[in-house]
Amino acid sequence: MQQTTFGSLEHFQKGSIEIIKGKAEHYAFSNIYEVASGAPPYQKTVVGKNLKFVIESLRAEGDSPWYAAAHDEFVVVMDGDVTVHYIKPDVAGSLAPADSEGTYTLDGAPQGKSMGYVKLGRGHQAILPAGVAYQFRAAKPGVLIVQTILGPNSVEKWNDICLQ
Amino acid sequence: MQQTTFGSLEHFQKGSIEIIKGKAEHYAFSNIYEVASGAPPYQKTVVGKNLKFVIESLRAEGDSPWYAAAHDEFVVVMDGDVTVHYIKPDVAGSLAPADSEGTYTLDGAPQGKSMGYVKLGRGHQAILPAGVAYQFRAAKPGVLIVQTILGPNSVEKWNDICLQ
Amino acid sequence: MMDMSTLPQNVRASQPDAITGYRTFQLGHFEFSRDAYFVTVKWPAQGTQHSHQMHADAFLRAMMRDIAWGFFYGWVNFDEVLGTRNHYGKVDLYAGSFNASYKAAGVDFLEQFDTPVIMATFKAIMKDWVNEGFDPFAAPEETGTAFGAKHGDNVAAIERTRIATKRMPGLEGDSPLRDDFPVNRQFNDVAQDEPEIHAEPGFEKELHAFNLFKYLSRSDVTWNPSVTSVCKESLFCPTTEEFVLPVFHGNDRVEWFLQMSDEIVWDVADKNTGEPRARVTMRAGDIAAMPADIRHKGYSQKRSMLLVWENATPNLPKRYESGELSPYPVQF
Amino acid sequence: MMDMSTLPQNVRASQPDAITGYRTFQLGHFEFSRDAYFVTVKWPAQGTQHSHQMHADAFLRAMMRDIAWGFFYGWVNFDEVLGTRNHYGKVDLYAGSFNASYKAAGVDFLEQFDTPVIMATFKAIMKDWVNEGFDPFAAPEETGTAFGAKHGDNVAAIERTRIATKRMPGLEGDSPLRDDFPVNRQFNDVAQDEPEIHAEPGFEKELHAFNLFKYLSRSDVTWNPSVTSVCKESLFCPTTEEFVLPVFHGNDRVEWFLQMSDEIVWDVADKNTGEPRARVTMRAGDIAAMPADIRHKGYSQKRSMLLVWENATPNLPKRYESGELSPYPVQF
Ligand SMILES: [Fe+3]
Ligand SMILES: [Fe+3]
Repeated sequence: MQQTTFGSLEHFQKGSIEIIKGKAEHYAFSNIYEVASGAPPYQKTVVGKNLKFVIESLRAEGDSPWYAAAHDEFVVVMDGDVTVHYIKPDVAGSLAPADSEGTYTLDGAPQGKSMGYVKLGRGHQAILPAGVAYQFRAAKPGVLIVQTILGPNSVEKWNDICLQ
Repeated sequence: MQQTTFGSLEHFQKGSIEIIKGKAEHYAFSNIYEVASGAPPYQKTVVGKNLKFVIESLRAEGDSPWYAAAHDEFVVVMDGDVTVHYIKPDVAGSLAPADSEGTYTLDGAPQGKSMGYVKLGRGHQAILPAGVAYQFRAAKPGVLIVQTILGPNSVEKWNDICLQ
Repeated sequence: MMDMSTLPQNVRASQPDAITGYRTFQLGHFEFSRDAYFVTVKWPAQGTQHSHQMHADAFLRAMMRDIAWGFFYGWVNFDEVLGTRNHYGKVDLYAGSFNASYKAAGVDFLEQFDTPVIMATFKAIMKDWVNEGFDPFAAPEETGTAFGAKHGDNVAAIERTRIATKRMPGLEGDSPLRDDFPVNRQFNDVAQDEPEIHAEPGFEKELHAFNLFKYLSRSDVTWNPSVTSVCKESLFCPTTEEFVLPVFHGNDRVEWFLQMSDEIVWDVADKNTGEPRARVTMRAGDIAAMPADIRHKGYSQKRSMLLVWENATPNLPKRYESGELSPYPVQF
Repeated sequence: MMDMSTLPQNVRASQPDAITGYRTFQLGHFEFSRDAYFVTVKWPAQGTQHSHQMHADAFLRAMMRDIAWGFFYGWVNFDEVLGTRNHYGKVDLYAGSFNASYKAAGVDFLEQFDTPVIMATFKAIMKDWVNEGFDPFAAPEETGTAFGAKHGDNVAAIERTRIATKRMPGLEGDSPLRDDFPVNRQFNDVAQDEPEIHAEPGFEKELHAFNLFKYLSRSDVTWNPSVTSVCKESLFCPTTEEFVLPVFHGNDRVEWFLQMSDEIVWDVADKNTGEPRARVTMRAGDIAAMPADIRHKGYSQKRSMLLVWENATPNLPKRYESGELSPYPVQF
């Protein structure tokens, strides 16, 4: 059997585009590991954008800020081990403006009740439920992708990351 | 197993051409059974022509004239039973002009030695050797194809036989 | 053998052929027939009948996806000639309509059907034409042949349905995980551990995590995305891919791919003409957009994990077609 | 596993890949590699590298014909991109050169090789890439799979040679009949009687006849013509056909087909651009020309007998190319 090949911060092999007609930029082709390897911890770098919806690549390293969104978000650990801690705020809907979209950064841990935590390894996916505060913690560098909506903390730097 | 389908004078199903670009005539598409069914006995109707080379379709019925050519020809029985009789002329090269091409019709059986005969059924092929006289005999109607060169007895009537 | 009386009302089919055992189907002005090796499609154009032939295995794999995906987003090209276009409630069936040469020669043909009608016909075709031992969802190494005269059927294989997920598999009331499925032979080395969930009392139903790679390693189909997370109209639809995508998908919106493991090469062509545009090689961690004006077909020499990311926002086809939205998702 | 030391001098190949077991071959600026399912061909164009992918079975079937036919007459298109053109002593290998889209985009590439060099490389590729159990000459029902990592080889199958006939098989000193071969499973109903030859004493070696249909029923290969009668440069090259012609043959002269049994459908396309021209359905007794300006690919759902008729007159390619000869054999 051929081995299954996953990427990692340490080891990834970016693919390529052979253009017959058109431009490489049309494909907005980047690599989440490469992006994470060149980013500061927990920079929410947009690597996929479909109108307002985004996929962000995050370098997990140490503790992230506390985040929250008014809608469900999802995280998949693509490299390393990451723990996600959750706090239910005392006042429901107090963390991100009602009907807002995207991830909000909180000023430290919010007032509320600890909901517990999940320990994620490579390939593990967790829900980041609407209205709940969450924090990523990683003892060693890793890579996350987050499914969310373009928000105040999303960073777009397509020119730096895409094949051209 | 699906049955193998051969054609016959009695039963043939001509195919077709779907033109996307160009003309049906470019394919000079006919059917050897259809041609033989509409032809007098032993008319050497040209159904394939590649520069000077031809394939002729013949309706075998009764005795043919005696033929000869200065080069090898070949016959394949495509329907029916056909006997081919051969005569080696006393004077070698006397039947068809030296270096001539195509089938010559002889004025009856030539002076010479009987070489014998072959009895052919459907799918059987016989050589019609250079310089030798031969005659087809068929008790019932059948179909032959002859591989030869365009000659004095070849009949071309593409307009009548081809899909258009 | 399927009894005529079991054919749905809207489906027009012949009696089984005496030699091959297969029925011939009529759908509008189209005719579909198959024999030992091939499927032949016929349609009228320029006052006469035109036809096109596909290998039976390729045709059945393509039609299976079209059914399973509910005609999906936009264009499902079975090959360079035949395909469907989804209008969500109605579906176009076409021959040559998105092929520059057929178009130029005027031998193309397109007919629109109500979705239930074309769906019923496609399902009846699959039921009649898929033989025992052939699984159109499986990789070539995992299935018997599609060829030969009619022998038996494989209803279980073709009636698998795509799993609908509301938020995330494994949440209460949501779609199930795949723990009962075996690990695929090509993912034997994929870790089967599960995340640790340490929920405080009362939050057991709110915290949730699962091993997505394990889940994918247990997929029993290829090239058949199913939803694993829903962020409003943003849908993660990962899938496991081996051999070749049986269709050339032309999307009516932008679609994204994130290659989660191994490698897929994509042939990209113009959506309307079929002319080649690019070849995109994606390896683990690569993410790229498939613009809204192309069609794409993937090749995965080893079974791989692909995250297909779709946008289910209503009315996107019109917004792209009108030019309101650029076919390219990002300008830089 | 083939030892490097056994590679012919002119053949450039890598060591076997650690994962798949297959070698990668270089021929001029072309690179050929294969994996479990696909063959990938790479070439330079516009200052960068372009590539194209084929299913391994289709590629091996096509290359097998190209070798067995000695590059045949004119163009042997493996598919719509890759192919060879015979210059009789030299051979062009090309990618996209006879594909309107590749040409227009300028990503086509053509390189000429001495025939022995390209032949040696093609044979070395087949020797390395054809696995045990796969016969590229056989119909799908008669062979195992071409797919998977390297396992064994099938040298016996790929080293069959085309039989050369001077006048007619079975004549003294000429090619043998096939009485030792078994009747193919699809021709079990073909009569096996032989003509009666009643030669007068002394003429035993001059009179000759045989059962051509019996001879064809015992062919162990598909889509591989061999000569059964020679009238000067007029060659009858009958063959038995099942499934699909693995190449899209573009002739450098007019070629004729006489369908001897059953049915073949031909897709006909422009020789230079690949654009579709016609579909020709030929049934038993039908005879038709393939003009000198097209390429053709046949489909035979049941094994059938096809008489391919070739014209070996020297210098025909130049005479057709110059316009001296019409691409259409008959004007009417
Ligand atoms: Fe797609
Ligand atoms: Fe040919």
